[in-house]
Amino acid sequence: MNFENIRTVCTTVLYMVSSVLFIRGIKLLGKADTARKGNLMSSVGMLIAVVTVLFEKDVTKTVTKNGPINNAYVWGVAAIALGSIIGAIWAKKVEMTGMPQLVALFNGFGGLSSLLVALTQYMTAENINTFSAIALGLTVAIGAIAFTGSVVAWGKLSGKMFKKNVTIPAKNAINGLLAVVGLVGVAIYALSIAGAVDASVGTIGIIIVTAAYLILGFTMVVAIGGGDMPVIISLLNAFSGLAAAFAGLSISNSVLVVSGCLVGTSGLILTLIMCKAMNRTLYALLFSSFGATKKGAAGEQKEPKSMSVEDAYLILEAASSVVFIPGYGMAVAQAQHAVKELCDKLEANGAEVNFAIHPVAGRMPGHMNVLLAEANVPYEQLKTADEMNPQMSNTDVAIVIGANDVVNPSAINDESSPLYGMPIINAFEARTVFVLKRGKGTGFSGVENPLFTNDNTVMIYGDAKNTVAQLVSEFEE
Amino acid sequence: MNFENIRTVCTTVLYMVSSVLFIRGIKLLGKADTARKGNLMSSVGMLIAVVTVLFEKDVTKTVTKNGPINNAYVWGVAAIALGSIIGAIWAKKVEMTGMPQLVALFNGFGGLSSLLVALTQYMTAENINTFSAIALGLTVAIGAIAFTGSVVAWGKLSGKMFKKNVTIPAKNAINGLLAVVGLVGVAIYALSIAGAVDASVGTIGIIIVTAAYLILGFTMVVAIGGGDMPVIISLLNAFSGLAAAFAGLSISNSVLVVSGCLVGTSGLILTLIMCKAMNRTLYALLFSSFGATKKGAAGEQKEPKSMSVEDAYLILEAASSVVFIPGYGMAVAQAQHAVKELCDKLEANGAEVNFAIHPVAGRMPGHMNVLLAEANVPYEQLKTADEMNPQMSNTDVAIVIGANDVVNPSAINDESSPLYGMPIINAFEARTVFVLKRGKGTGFSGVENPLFTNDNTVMIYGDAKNTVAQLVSEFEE
Amino acid sequence: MATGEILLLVFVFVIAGFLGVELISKVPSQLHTPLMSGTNAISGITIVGAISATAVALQTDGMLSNICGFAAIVLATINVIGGYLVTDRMLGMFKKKGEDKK
Amino acid sequence: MATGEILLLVFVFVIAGFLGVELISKVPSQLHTPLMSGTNAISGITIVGAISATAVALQTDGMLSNICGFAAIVLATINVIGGYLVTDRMLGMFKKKGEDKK
Ligand SMILES: NC(=O)c1ccc[n+]([C@@H]2O[C@H](COP(=O)([O-])OP(=O)(O)OC[C@H]3O[C@@H](n4cnc5c(N)ncnc54)[C@H](OP(=O)(O)O)[C@@H]3O)[C@@H](O)[C@H]2O)c1
Ligand SMILES: NC(=O)c1ccc[n+]([C@@H]2O[C@H](COP(=O)([O-])OP(=O)(O)OC[C@H]3O[C@@H](n4cnc5c(N)ncnc54)[C@H](OP(=O)(O)O)[C@@H]3O)[C@@H](O)[C@H]2O)c1
Repeated sequence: MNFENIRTVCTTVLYMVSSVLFIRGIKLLGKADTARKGNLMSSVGMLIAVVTVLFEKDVTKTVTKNGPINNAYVWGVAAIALGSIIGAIWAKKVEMTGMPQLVALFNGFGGLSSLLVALTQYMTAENINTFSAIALGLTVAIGAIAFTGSVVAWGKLSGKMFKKNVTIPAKNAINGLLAVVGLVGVAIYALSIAGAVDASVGTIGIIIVTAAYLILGFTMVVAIGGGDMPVIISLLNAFSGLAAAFAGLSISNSVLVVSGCLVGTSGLILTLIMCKAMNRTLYALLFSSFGATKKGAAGEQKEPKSMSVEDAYLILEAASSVVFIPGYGMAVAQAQHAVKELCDKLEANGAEVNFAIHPVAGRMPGHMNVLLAEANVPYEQLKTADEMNPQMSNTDVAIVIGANDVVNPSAINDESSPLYGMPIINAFEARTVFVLKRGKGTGFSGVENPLFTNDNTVMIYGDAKNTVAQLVSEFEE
Repeated sequence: MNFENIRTVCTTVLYMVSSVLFIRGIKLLGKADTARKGNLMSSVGMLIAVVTVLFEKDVTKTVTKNGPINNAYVWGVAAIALGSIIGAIWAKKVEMTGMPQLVALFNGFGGLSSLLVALTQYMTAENINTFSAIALGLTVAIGAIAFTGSVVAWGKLSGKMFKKNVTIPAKNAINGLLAVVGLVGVAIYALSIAGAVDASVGTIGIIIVTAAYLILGFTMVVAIGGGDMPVIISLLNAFSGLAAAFAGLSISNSVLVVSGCLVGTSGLILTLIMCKAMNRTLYALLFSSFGATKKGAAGEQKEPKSMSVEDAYLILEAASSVVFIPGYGMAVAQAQHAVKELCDKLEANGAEVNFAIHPVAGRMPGHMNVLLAEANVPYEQLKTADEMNPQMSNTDVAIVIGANDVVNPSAINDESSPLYGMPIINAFEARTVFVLKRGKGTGFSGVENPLFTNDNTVMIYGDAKNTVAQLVSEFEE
Repeated sequence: MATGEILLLVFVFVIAGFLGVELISKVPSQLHTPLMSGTNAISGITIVGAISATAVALQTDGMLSNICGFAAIVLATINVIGGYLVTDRMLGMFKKKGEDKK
Repeated sequence: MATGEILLLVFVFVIAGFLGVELISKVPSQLHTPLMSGTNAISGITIVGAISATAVALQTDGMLSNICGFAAIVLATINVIGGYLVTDRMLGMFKKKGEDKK
């Protein structure tokens, strides 16, 4: 065995080790008590992979071939240092509520990076055969869609851009066309590599696919409602994994293929799991433009009863069991710390307090868990819908804080409702239901909520944080 | 692309398809309602793989190169026809109770086949480099151990051979020595291929590894009790999968690698699952020679009460809820059809009848399920321990039919018992417990069963089938 | 066989190993025996290796290797055919119950 | 790259795909977001591709490809470092609760 052979064996084995760490890492990430260890494990895998590539022939060769400045280590270390600083700062600074959009943005960077890798490889045009040309073209396509799609998702979630759902006429036709045109671009490029057409025509192919899929990412995501963004981010995450996998096929790197594909398919499954929790189909989410027809449910409407904070306090003081049902409004109002205080007061007052957490309350999966964790609510107080619903009828007061769709009883008893079939938290079964919200705003789905006009429901209007803070101070008096 | 390239692409794609079918097949095999479909799917995968290999270059070449008789198709078709006939006849003729030993035998054939593949490749000595030499040597080793081990297991289970547990002195030392010697043989062979030693020395290496591991399979399994054979078969099954995978590495065939490795690791996991259900560790099973010290539990002993069939009938007739708890004795007595009849009588008499099935009752996993299925007991009457135990205290009569260890209460309340910690069926909680057995024989573990001397327990001695048949005729009178 | 190819085969081996572990996670105990016999049939995939090894043997002199190869095919076929049929028979009985149920 | 090697890479791709599906089977809903962000960090593995593509680019003329490569490394690094840190922060909060519990 000569030196090059030994090098190949060593790098492949190291890539194998890092792939195994990714596999174990993802597995452990899926269980609550090992998740952190899993994340650590996969980061070690990443470190090994990065160190390994630094010993690959292509990289070491630049030291002897190029000058002291133009070698890959200088460029690589500089780029990694820059990227690490930016990434670390962002990760440290982000607020918990800003997580989803940051994940979207990171994901976009990953997609763009794969796109650039493919373009770099295209420009240097080394080691390209028909097969790797196809892989390269697909990397461009998927990387591009992941990039613009993620940026739009980020804009929507952070409220900075594209907030309004743009309705694109004949959306599916346009998107379909873009997808096909881009693939034609890939084919043209592959043909140019195969020698069937001229190299300059190949360049046009690459430009076509880049442009088409950059636009496609935009048009696809911009028409989807902000509340569906978590699912879309998960889908785009799968895409950026696939882009990495295709990049791996194109440069013939096994660790890219394995880990990219792992991310691709596990992301896809996660997307489907999320869809299911929201009673959506991925198909409908991507291809139908709902949201428009939903709003006008109505019929004659009773006026909901409302109550002052003082009166609510009197009821709360007498309650021996209280359930909080938080939703998106709690996140908007940043009320989680106030809620934790109120929870402490109630417990000091002798009441049993629980939180009923709906899987899709808020705007990202586990949103409520993250927020309440931040506010130090102990884990065992966070109950699932399945755990709490049977006890709901023995609950004195259910406090709905900025939740709406997840407590909408028409999901159970109104077949015509767009929410019908979604599992909900049966707040309506509690003896008294407090609903804390600012006004008559509907929830994410835009559907009216009959809970609000039930006899046992009282509204306490106002910003959730204020209302809860006032309740706390009533207890303090 | 030339013809050979196209051939490589096509065969690899077909192997990929068949690998995917194996993957899906194993997945579906693990779920009750899709298992049969999964088995079918994996058999289609096998068919595709076999057809594909017939178009490989090595195989097609024999047509032009060798005469009409000596070509691979003639030999292949003859061998496949012969094997199919033998396999099909055995599979059709076997009784349900003979399944475990047949599986063991088939598994041994698989191992032997991998061994022979490696030896054939060794004799033709084509395409061998150091790497494939190591893989070849390991194929020999694993194939050999799977072969003799399975044959011994078959002998024990069918009662034809090696029935008595042979206690080999210093068993672990001998086995360890054999394992190491065999691996030295592999190393010698690999060195001869690498050119470090002479080819004739390499031959000695192959002979050493073959002999050592053939013996190892024998000594390893012959010392293990017949009741542990299902676990051992599962382990040997994993081995024969691994042998196929190594054969694949040695002849560079991807479908062998994938499916062999799938069988290898899934078999290993299944082995561990089985061990857990029997409250064993794989380590203890392989390396310690238990069984010897267990028997002498004792202490002063009460005499169990016994009852005649007629008296038992009177109690049964008055019972409104009856639970059958079948065990190994029911299989020995082939009493399942009689039990089904009794069950029908009891139901006609207005009683609610259930079966409580312990996962390791009998001598193979799911043994009771298979037997009772054969006797047409409907699926929903077969309850697990978890389902039945809570209802046990409301049960009028629990009929223990040839079960012993799985109803031994010392698993719950006697920390010194070897069974301690194994989940059991809480027969002792029933108002009256009938125990149908022939005499004072202990169960598989050899541990005394305090259930038999409980106040609410009555023994009905005799062969289970006879006893049950007599009960049935009492009902008929 | 190129080094790169060998290494990739090993890679395939490793990943297939993890996949095997994941596939068998929660199997109900009554399926243990069919699962064992079903995967046992799959391990008869060595038939593919047996066929190609026999073909190679037939191109060389030496009757012994031919016979070894032939025997390997026969044995692997018994494993495959017998294994699938037995598994199917076993599962068929479970199935029958399922159908009775409906 | 030899045909055999390419095909094996595709094989690896397919099997890794199945493995990915199996790994994420029953994830509790509060882990969805950390899982998403954790796998997102893994998709930054493209950093490995970026480094080797940049190295190749540096050996050829043309500043554009060098800069593209450089940018690819930076972006992938942000994805990796940011992704792991954010995930760890999120999970850290769950962890704290776990520890409070004890
Ligand atoms: N979790 C996820 O992953 C995810 C992802 C995508 C979509 N979704 C969807 O999002 C919805 C989540 O349901 P949800 O019940 O949590 O929320 P929701 O149905 O969106 O309702 C939020 C409610 O909070 C109120 N609110 C807003 N700001 C507030 C503030 N500052 N103080 C008090 N109240 C405030 C709003 O009413 P006012 O305007 O009157 O105050 C609104 O009715 C579901 O339909 C789900 O399918 C979830
Ligand atoms: N299922 C598996 O995969 C598996 C595998 C390996 C080991 N095991 C072990 O096997 C044991 C299974 O427990 P088990 O309760 O089913 O059986 P068991 O503990 O082995 O007891 C069987 C009983 O049946 C009686 N018996 C034998 N022949 C009979 C006949 N013709 N008529 C009536 N009774 C008869 C015997 O007593 P008499 O001699 O007095 O009649 C004996 O006490 C467990 O210890 C388990 O760990 C199971």
